[in-house]
Amino acid sequence: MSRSLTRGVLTKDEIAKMIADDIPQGAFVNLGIGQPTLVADHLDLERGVVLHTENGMLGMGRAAVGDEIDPDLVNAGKIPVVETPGASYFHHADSFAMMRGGHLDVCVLGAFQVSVRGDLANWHTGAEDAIPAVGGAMDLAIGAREVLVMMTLFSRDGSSKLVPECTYPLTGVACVSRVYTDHGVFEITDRGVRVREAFGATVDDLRQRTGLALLS
Amino acid sequence: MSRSLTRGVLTKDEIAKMIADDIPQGAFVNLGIGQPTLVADHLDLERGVVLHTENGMLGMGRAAVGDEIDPDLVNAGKIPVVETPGASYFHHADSFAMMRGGHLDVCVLGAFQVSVRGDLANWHTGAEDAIPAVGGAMDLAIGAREVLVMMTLFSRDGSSKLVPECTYPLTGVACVSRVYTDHGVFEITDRGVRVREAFGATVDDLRQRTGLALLS
Amino acid sequence: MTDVLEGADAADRAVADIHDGATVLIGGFGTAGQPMELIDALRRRGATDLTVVNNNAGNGDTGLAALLATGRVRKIICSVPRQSDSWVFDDLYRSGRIELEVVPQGNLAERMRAAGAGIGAFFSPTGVGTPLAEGKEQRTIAGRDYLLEYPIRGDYALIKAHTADRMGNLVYRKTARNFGPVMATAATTTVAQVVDVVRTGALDPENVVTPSIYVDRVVLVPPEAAR
Amino acid sequence: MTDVLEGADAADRAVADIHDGATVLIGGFGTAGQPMELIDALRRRGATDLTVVNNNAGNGDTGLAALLATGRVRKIICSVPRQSDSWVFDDLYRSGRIELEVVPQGNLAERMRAAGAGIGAFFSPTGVGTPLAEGKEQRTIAGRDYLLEYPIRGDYALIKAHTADRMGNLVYRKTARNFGPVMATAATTTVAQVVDVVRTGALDPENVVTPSIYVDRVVLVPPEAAR
Repeated sequence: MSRSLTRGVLTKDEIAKMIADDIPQGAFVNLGIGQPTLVADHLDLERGVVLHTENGMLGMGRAAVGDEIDPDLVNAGKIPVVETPGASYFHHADSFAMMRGGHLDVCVLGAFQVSVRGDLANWHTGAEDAIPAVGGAMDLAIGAREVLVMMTLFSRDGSSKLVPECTYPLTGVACVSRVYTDHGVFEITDRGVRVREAFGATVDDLRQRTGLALLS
Repeated sequence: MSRSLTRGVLTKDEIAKMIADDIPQGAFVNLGIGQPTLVADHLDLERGVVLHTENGMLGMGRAAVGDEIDPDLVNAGKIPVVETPGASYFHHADSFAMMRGGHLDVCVLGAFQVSVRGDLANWHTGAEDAIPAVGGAMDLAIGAREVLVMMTLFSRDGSSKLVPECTYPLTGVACVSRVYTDHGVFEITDRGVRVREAFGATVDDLRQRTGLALLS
Repeated sequence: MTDVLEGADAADRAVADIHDGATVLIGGFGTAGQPMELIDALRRRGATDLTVVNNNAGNGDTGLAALLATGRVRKIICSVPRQSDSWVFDDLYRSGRIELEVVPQGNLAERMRAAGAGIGAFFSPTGVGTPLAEGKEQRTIAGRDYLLEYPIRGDYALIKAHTADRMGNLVYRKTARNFGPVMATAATTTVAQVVDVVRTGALDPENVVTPSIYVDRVVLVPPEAAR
Repeated sequence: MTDVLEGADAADRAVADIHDGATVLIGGFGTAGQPMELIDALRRRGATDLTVVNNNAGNGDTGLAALLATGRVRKIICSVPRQSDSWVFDDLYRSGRIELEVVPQGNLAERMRAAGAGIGAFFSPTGVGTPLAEGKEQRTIAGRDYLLEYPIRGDYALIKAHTADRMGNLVYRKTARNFGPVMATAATTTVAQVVDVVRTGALDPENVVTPSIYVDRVVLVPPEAAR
């Protein structure tokens, strides 16, 4: 239960690169707001991955710089982006129909907590005075064929964010299939959570630290 | 109960012209298949009436002739038509959303029967061996703000098509607001059917012949 | 990723995996937007026990009518089966060799839209108080009556667009657009025949009607090859 | 028929009949597609007891935030109220001076689409098992759980498009399209501010995004007049 185990072994960028490498050729992908947007920097566009943004676009490109910045062309985080060849624009109902209809292959979301059965909590801390903001998270959680989570394994107080049951309000039920963290990659399976990779720790270390009966 | 009363006083074209004259300036209008399409010939396009066709177009023009004929540009009756300035195309779900969402001001439909409370029967004779074909009739019946019917007042066997209760299977319930026939124009009101105009007959003649307590 | 198929056997290759028992959504309103070459290829494919969704039930002796004539369509879901030239269907129906589900045209379109949009069911204003309401759940919402309608999903959609780019983005032409964009969203596998394929980037992103995500296979049928 | 309003007071004239207690759908995702001049005109109009539907609850001190600051908005329906610069809303909310309905963004869009399309209610896959499911009717359909969602209608929609023709057909620009086309269908009266008005016939009918039937008033706000 050392401090070094709480501090991540992998950087955010290294996690993002790992996720990018796992995204299949030609996949249609939505990257949530915040950390998951880092995944875009590591995607090899030669592999034909197409990015969806909830505010009505397929074929979103990288962040815009200089003269490229156009206030009418932004991503879900309201950051100016560029358009790639073969892009298309559509309105919000069509954009969420695409998402909710199961047409996106992958989405990558941040999380406060993920439960061992894949429940996701990422929209609300549950604090009494918090103002809730849900955005498109619940739609993505139930809509994408595969929901990947990118997060630190431990919160600042040292508690595991991979939990037996989420204590934060849920975003979606049994929707997460894989969790990428600074300490390891976890597969949510019907039989339990399997450690696909561990970084700077043994599976036993991770079992002890998370308190979960992780499969190896 | 003379033969001359069964035969209409007004021609189809005269009925169509009467309907056209009643359509308000700038109205969005759908003309059903068959006789109602005649109304288009009498619409003064200067009055800004815009025609909708269920197969995905606003701003439909007249029937196409000669080189204008384009198999990709047809009306609901699959007749080639032309496009007017300010036209737009959209897909079938959007076209029927427009209809069902109450955005069309007027539609004009043919009918087998209309009841005194405005029930419409125009899709199925009820015959055992008939193959039913409903098309967009039920959507139009409930969707347009005002449903006008264009029909002969009497069927070939001499019976009134304006009836106390429809005996044919219904297309829509209490949806018709006005009925244009070769013998008169009838308003469906909360208090009953009012004769707005009678042609070549008195209101009493029409009462006797239809068997209805028509208001004058 | 969208496959772009060209050549004389492109349509046949595009439908080669359509299996017995499949539900196939077929675009078109009359002949406008009807994917004739894909329907012919499906007929040659020989899959049986099919359910076909189309606005009509075939006209004359070609296209969908020719497919029906093979007896390999178990059921048709449409809004206008009977027309002056629907003799193939009429004969099959009257002799009890095809099952028919008549659906108001707006429900037909909206039920496929629901399938594509992940909607479980919806309360539709159409058909209340008519024979087509039989067996359906009815509910009064805000003083108006509605019927509960369920999605229509396809295993395949066969549609006709005008131009595709190499990624599979589609634009249509005039009223030939009709059911194509909706069916493309409602099927597991969507095959679009087009008269032209252009390089990726040649279509204005503002004007794409069916985004590439909905298109699995594009079949080039140049105008000279079409009947 | 669409009115095309021009001149310095065009925005004010366009919102002059918005009444106390009205529900106003306001387009935009952040500032993209936000009809700033129409919102400012609505603020000047002074109607009270408003319900506003927008993806957000105002940013900084301008636009929607300035409208909220007047205290004339009774309730806001949105998906993302709190942001780093939503201090106006945050203060109103924490002091109990504004009612909030948080709606998942997909339900927000689909509920307005339903209003425009005549759908009475629909079973949505979003939010099942979450706190936002509370009080909602839940149903399992074909093995999946859904929540029943109802339409959101507006008395007015204030949206921003790019170009209108004289009939009121609209095209948008890039991701500024967002909620505009959906809100236009869901309101009794739709007001669109645009940067350009062209003659009827100048827009390609294939590329019109919002057909004129959904647009009641067009307000020309040339680029030099916009902030």
